Amino acid sequence: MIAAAAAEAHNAGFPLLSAMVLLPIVVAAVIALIPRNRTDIIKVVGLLGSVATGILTIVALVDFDTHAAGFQFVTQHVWIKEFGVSWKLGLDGISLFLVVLTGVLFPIALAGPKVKRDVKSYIAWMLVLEGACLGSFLALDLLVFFLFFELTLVPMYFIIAGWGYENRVYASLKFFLYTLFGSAFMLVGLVALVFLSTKGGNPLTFDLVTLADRQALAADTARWIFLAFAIGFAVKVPLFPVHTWLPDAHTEAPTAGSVILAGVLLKLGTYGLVRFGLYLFPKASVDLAPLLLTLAVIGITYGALVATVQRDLKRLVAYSSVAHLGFIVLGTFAFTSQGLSGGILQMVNHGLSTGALFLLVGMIYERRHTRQIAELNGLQKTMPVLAAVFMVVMLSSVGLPGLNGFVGEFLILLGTFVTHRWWAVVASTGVILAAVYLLWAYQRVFHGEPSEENRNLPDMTWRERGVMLPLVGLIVFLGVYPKPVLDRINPAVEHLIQHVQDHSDYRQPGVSAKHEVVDE
Amino acid sequence: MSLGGEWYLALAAALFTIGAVGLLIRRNVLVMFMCVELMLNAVNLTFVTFSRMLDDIGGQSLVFFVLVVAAAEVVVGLGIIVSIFRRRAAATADDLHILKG
Amino acid sequence: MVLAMAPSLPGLLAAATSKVDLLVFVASAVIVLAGAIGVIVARNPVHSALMLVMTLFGIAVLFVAQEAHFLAAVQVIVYAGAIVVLFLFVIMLLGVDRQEAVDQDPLQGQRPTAIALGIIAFAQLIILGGTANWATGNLSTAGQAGGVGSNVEKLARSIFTRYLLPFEITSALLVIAVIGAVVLARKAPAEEGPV
Amino acid sequence: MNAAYLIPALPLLGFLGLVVFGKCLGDPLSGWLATAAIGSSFVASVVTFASLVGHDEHHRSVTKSIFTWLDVGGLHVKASLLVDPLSMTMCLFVTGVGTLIHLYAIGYMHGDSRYPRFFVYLNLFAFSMLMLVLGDNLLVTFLGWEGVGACSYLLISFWFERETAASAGKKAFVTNRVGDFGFLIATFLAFLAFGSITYNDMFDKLHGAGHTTLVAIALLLFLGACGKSAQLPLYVWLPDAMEGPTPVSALIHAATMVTAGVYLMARMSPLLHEVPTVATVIAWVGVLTALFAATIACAQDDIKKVLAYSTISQLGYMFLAVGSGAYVAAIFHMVTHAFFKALLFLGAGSVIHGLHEEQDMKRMGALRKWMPVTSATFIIGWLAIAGVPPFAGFWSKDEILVAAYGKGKALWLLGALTAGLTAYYMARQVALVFFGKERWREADHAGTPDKAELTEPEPVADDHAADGHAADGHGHSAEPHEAPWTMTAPLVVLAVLAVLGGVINLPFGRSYLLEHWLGGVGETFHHAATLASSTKVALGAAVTAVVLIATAVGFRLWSTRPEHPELEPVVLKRAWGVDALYSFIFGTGGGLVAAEAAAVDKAVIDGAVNGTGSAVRLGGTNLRKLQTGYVRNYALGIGVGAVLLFGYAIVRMGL
Amino acid sequence: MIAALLSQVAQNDQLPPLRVPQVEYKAMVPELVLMGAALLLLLIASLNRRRPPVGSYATFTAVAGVVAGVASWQQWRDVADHGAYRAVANAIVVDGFSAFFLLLISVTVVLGALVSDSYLRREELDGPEFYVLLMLTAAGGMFMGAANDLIVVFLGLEILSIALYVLTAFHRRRLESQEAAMKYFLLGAFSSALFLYGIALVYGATGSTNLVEIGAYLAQNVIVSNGLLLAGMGLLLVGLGFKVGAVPFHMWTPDVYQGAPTPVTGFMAAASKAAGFAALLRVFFTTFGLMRLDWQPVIWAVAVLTLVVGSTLALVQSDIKRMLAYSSISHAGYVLIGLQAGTSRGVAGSLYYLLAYTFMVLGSFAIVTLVGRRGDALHDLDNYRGLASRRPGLALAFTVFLMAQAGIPFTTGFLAKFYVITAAVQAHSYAIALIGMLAAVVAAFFYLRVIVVMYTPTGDADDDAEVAALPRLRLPFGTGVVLAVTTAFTIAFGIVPQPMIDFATEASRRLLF
Repeated sequence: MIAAAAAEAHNAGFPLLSAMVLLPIVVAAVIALIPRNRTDIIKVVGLLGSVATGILTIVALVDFDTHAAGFQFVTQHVWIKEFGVSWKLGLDGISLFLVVLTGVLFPIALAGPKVKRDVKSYIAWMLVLEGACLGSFLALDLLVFFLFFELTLVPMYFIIAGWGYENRVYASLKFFLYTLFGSAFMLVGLVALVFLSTKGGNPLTFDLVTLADRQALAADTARWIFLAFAIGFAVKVPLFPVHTWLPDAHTEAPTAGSVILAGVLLKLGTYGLVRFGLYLFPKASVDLAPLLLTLAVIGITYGALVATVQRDLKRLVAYSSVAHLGFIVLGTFAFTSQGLSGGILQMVNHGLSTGALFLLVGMIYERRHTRQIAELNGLQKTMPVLAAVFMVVMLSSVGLPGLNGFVGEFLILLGTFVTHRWWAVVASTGVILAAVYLLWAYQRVFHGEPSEENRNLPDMTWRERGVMLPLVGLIVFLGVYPKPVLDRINPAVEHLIQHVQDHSDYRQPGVSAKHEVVDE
Repeated sequence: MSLGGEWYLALAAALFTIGAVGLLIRRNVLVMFMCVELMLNAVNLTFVTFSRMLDDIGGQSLVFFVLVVAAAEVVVGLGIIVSIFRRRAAATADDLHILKG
Repeated sequence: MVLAMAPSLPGLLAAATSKVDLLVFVASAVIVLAGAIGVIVARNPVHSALMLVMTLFGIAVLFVAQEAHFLAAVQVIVYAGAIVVLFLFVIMLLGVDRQEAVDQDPLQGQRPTAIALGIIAFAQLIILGGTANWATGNLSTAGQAGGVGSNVEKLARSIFTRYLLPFEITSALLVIAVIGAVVLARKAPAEEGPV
Repeated sequence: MNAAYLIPALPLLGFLGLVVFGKCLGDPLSGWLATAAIGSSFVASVVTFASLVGHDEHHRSVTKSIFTWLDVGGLHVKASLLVDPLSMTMCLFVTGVGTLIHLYAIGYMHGDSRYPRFFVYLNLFAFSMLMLVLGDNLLVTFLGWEGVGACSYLLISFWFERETAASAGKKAFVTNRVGDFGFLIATFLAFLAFGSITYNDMFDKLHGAGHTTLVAIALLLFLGACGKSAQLPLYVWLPDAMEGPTPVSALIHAATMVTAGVYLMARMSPLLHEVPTVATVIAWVGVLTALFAATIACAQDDIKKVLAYSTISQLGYMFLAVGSGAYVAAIFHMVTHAFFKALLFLGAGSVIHGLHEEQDMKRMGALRKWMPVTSATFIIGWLAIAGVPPFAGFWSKDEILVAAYGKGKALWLLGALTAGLTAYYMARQVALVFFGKERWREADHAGTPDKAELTEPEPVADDHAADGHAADGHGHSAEPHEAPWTMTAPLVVLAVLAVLGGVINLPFGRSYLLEHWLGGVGETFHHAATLASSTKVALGAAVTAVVLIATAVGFRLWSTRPEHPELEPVVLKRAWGVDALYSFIFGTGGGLVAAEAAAVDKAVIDGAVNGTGSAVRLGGTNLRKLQTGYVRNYALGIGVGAVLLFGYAIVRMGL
Repeated sequence: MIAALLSQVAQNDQLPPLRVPQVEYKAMVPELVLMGAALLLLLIASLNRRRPPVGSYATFTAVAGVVAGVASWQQWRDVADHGAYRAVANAIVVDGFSAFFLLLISVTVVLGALVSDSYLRREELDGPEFYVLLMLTAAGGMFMGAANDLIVVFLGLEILSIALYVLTAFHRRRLESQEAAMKYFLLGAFSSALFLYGIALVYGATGSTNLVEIGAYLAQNVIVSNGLLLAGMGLLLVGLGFKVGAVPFHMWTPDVYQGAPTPVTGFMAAASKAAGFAALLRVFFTTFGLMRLDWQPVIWAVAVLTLVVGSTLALVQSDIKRMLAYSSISHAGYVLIGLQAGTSRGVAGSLYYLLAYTFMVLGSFAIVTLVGRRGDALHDLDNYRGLASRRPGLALAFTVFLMAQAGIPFTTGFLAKFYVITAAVQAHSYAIALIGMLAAVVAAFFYLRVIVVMYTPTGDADDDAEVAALPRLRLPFGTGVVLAVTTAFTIAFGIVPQPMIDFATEASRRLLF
């Protein structure tokens, strides 16, 4: 813990992280002042704003000290004295790539799908959403995190409700209320944690690191509070059985909304589990790991099964997210370096590949105005480039070695196998099922002879290819050479696992220490 | 003077509950309003009784204020009743239920 | 139990008076309750108003019985003299002295519930008061009610010292009542116009 | 030695080049580029091979590291190549046969609308296959393993307009994934047991691990191998894979990819050596698959289906060899099989091509007059696979059966029976296709209206395309014709190899070339000949007799008359109904489970959510009824509240 | 009887000389300002025969409100510098708590007057009486906030209520207005009778109505059998619970809020609730503070009921005013959570909640006033359809208020909920904290529903035509100011919460016991 405090380097210079959070929000405010009918200016300003934010995240990536386990670029200002809340932001290996992912995905989402109606509000909301997402990933204060965590709901809600499809009102409400339901538990748990941590004259604080180091809670209390947190995050992830908002939200959201929802927002849940679940409640999370692992495994297989029979392409991808995020949770609660690193890597991977999938589905929808699998066929013949890109992204999602999805899944399963063998075995069947539903969907949509309506659709435009290129590039790069990413994730993960070991009786099994690993 | 204050208090309680019940069962707003007066009188009786029992003049002073309040209430209340009855003659309390749900 | 007893009076006289007191109490209690029940069962609001007067008088008697002479007078003057007259005036003004069908209540279950509630509440009050020995508070916080000095003066002293502020702000109440009466009695400017 | 890097790199470069420039290059330049890529890879393999030969026999295992792939916790995985005799043998025949098939495809695919893309896939496949072979750890092998699976998927469904092709591709991928599941779990177990998944590290620590663990790892890897190499019970995808273009069938589903399982088992030979029970399992699965597939092959009418089942059967032999500890024999048979099976497939492709997409053998016959090169080479292939001495197949099969005899006599017996069946069904095929009457002239095509109606742009890769007789709707009236040189040249080369392939491991004196060569891999490759020479000769003779009789019987039966319903029982035509069973269990059953899960998701899980919403709303609606609008009701509410408070006071006082 | 009276007058010489208490006028400057201004306005208006310039009454009232506010602020500073004190024979108290409420109610007067101005002219109801009543009722509320005696509480409550009955009935052409006034009056009278009876019982049990004396009595004596006191407290709770709209004494709220003229509703929702809570908090937290174990379970139950009933019933409304009425009920539940905690932090949370709520609810009703148009009738959810396309600014402001009420971060609404939740958690009342948050989820649903409607264009052609036929909504200056102030407050102090949190916290700390 001392190491962590020492590693918490205070960069006195430019408040990079605050700038990252505030820049998009400020740009959104600027956009609000531009007259409604100047959509050209609005688009340029919006895109520039998100690109600039993206560049800031890249700057953080470049400046990041690879070998440090603690938080970097930390800024701290007292915000609400009464509650010991401060505006504290920081970056470590766990959040680094999620931040970069956010920085990369938003420009893509803004540049990619076209929006017809009320461009101004749309772009402003997207930028607010970007700021809120970055704020959630960077916050090192529980309340600040919670605020941003909740704030993400508002722009997303408006984006779904304002620019979504037929059933958008239902879907957006469900999304909003469901998440709010989860956060209700989380907020109570959060406050309870903070107050119970003041035992023994400790000052009231919402500071993550301080609270994590204090570990002042009795074991069973910690379990309850952990559960409260877990409910909040499980809804966001979403974990079985609180996942049903996801298909609706994804299906009805506009393309960019789905991309961000899948790419970034869902990660808030898994990130939260790592950052707050494991870090704040090491013992409780070890104790309750079987529960979460079980739910994760159910999510993996169940999500895949349900995805198989979906008739709507977006819905299918949405259920695939349920399965994929199950993997991430699995890795998180495996409590091994591999599992956790894999989980974090997989958050990025899923963001890229599912984001790309949604973009592609959006492109299909823009052309064909339907997402019903039954109405689509033979698209590979009409749109060979799109089909090829879809194939690459799909194979990444299936977990084909050489593409990013595999690395994450492999590490997760391996890491889980080390500590929770049978969960890993069952989860591995998810790998088979993923192939079933995705390939079947691909076959139905792209294979076969195109029917009349599907015959004369234009292939991807150059703009669309430009949008997909960075995604596909990253998908391949991370699959072939994930080392730079893993090198940055690992120190933080090792540190976290050490933290868990310090505060619980859990010990990460040393591999090859046991000679007989299968029960006789 | 030896008669226990509890008798007076019990009587006041009875009067109070009768007033309350009256308010609940009558439909004529004027009568309902009279029932409120009954309740206020029960309170007055209570105050005066406590005043005697505690040998404290304060209780009687309070009755004084209750009287003022009752008077003001009556003025405004009857004003409201009048203004309503001007538009809907002979309305009972039950006739006023546009606002509900 | 703290029971206020006039300490200056001899016990014999007290015993004699208590019989009178009991008589007065019982009589006025009967009047009060009868009047109250009359108010709530009379079909005609005019009858109700008259019954109310009866109760008010009964209360005034009980005030006297408890040495609250000034209040007894005010009670009669203000209530019987002003309030009930106002009631009757409004009844006559509006011509609502029609009989109300009190045989049954159009609201399902309202009446039995109300009556049951009344009985329960009364019983509860008696239980609570009885077990609590009724008055348990400090004696003579605002000054003695009995003993030396006239009731009026004691009351006046209390009102102008301890209860000065409440007394003053009742003025606001009266202003409101006046303005309210004016506002409410005024005809709507466009009453005949479309609403 | 550094040429080793080039072996996978060249096809990769070819792949990348074709992805970018394929469209510009077009038909046939892109084909030539691809062929050049794999051809030069073959050259690189030869160079590497040569330098490896130059090494001392005990230092013929070299690891070539490229970069660190994964390094998390205790897991260190490098992307590195293991160059040793085994991998080089594989490389040589993969690139060699691959080059020939690429060349063949230049002609075969000519005129296809997605010509460049085909070669993109082919090169990617070659790269993946080489990574599989060259990988120095389980994960890199797995990369190639899945890569070839994906390419196989892409290539099988290359003509995706045809639903059957699309389905077949998917089936191949998914079935393979089942096997991959085993591979993956085995990898985890290996990591747990050895702390490493690099082959050499694993084998160094073999004795440290518990027996059960080893058994589990071996079995799970074998599950993977079953998937990839189409063994019972995961063989079902291979016959369907024939939906792909014929060069694909030849390359992937005969010569190279399907042998990956055998390769893996050979690679894991030190492990298998430790767990003889698993070896026995492998042997039995192998021989049963061989027999099972052979029976089915006897009753198939589709020219490629016969070959597909035959492939399964031959792969079964290889596993029999592996299970019997005769790894060299397995590799030997793998190589010879690559020669003659590729030859047969390409020949079949040539036939199909010559007959304008006719695949039904019952509609062929007497083609030897029209397609002399094809028929000559095909007959050589037939003799080779049947095991007629001295063709290549004879030597390798003989070695396997000898080894099987050593392992168990029942294995031998079944193996010999299978050899007889093989000879029989191949004779049947040759007789139906190249001999007998010219049935393709017969006018009735009522039986196959579907085929005629296919709007599929089949490869019209012939010189006659210009005069339009192939373009007029696949007319059966058209005369069969011989294929262009790019197609026949590989046939000839492969025919030569099918004849002479046996020389690489002739069982005479000191000439066990392959065995000596592979001995460099490890001790397990030194197959101790426990049997007396005389026994071997006797066994060989017995099998040869069976083969010859079966060949003669088969040829005689089928060259005279194309219909022998009694010899083609429905159960065999339907492949013992396994496909139907699987389709029922996993298709219908799985579909039902999935549909049920979706229904539960909608009704129960989401229903609970929406139900909660409705319940709250219902509660609101009901509570709303309390808000009647009657002021007296409201007063009653207040009264009730007051009475409840009194009640609380009473309770609180303890009354 | 008269003879008896006269005979008593005769013996007055034995009493000690009369000592009239010192009247500290500075202790009640805000109240006096408002009452004085009311009388002054009445006087000027009745003397002045000509029609005054447009908006002069409202301006006058707003200025009076500002002066009262400044005076309250002065009191706040005074308390901060010199400490709290009691004044006028201990009838009222000047402490941080009272100054807080005085300031809050001054704000409601200013904002209420500004909103009412255009409304009254629109509805042709303009005149001084409305503003006189507004100021007087506010003064009543202030007395409740500063009261140190139950009878002062009662009188303040009556001043507040009786004036509000009249204001409710003020729109003479709306039948709903009359009905609402009638219901409000009958129930108000009923509940004040109960409240009064409660005072009587408490008086009997403790011998005083002075809050401090009651507290002192309870501190010095242990009543073995305190049934009467408990009953009295219960009845006090009934009366004050009625005022703040706590379940089950809430039933008037929706009807009256819906029926009353919309600016009055806004004022009522803000000022009347604030005053009710001022008294409730002071009486229960300080005076009956020692009996916290007795009342905490009751407040718990009432708070939970209030939360649940408020939010579930709001869910099924289609009339915006009625919906906001139920939502204000559920807000009362949150304030009660703070009280239930029974700690200083809890009171601070309740105060902060009221502060945030006041601005949100005033802003909301200001918008409802506008959208209601002439006749004050267009309050159906459908009347808000497509508001965003017609008046984007208005829609955005309403969105802010609704989101804030739903407890969305970076608004005061979130911090308000957060504050009371922390208080509850600190007092280990986890269940109520959780129920509160879950009720917020339900509540979010109906706020969002309004937002959805505003941002959804009218699909129906008939509706479109109907809407188009209406003149474009004009934003009067006064209402504009109100919206600007309330929106700015809601967002600015959501982002920079420290000043207002300090305000509420200090107010709770400077609460005189």
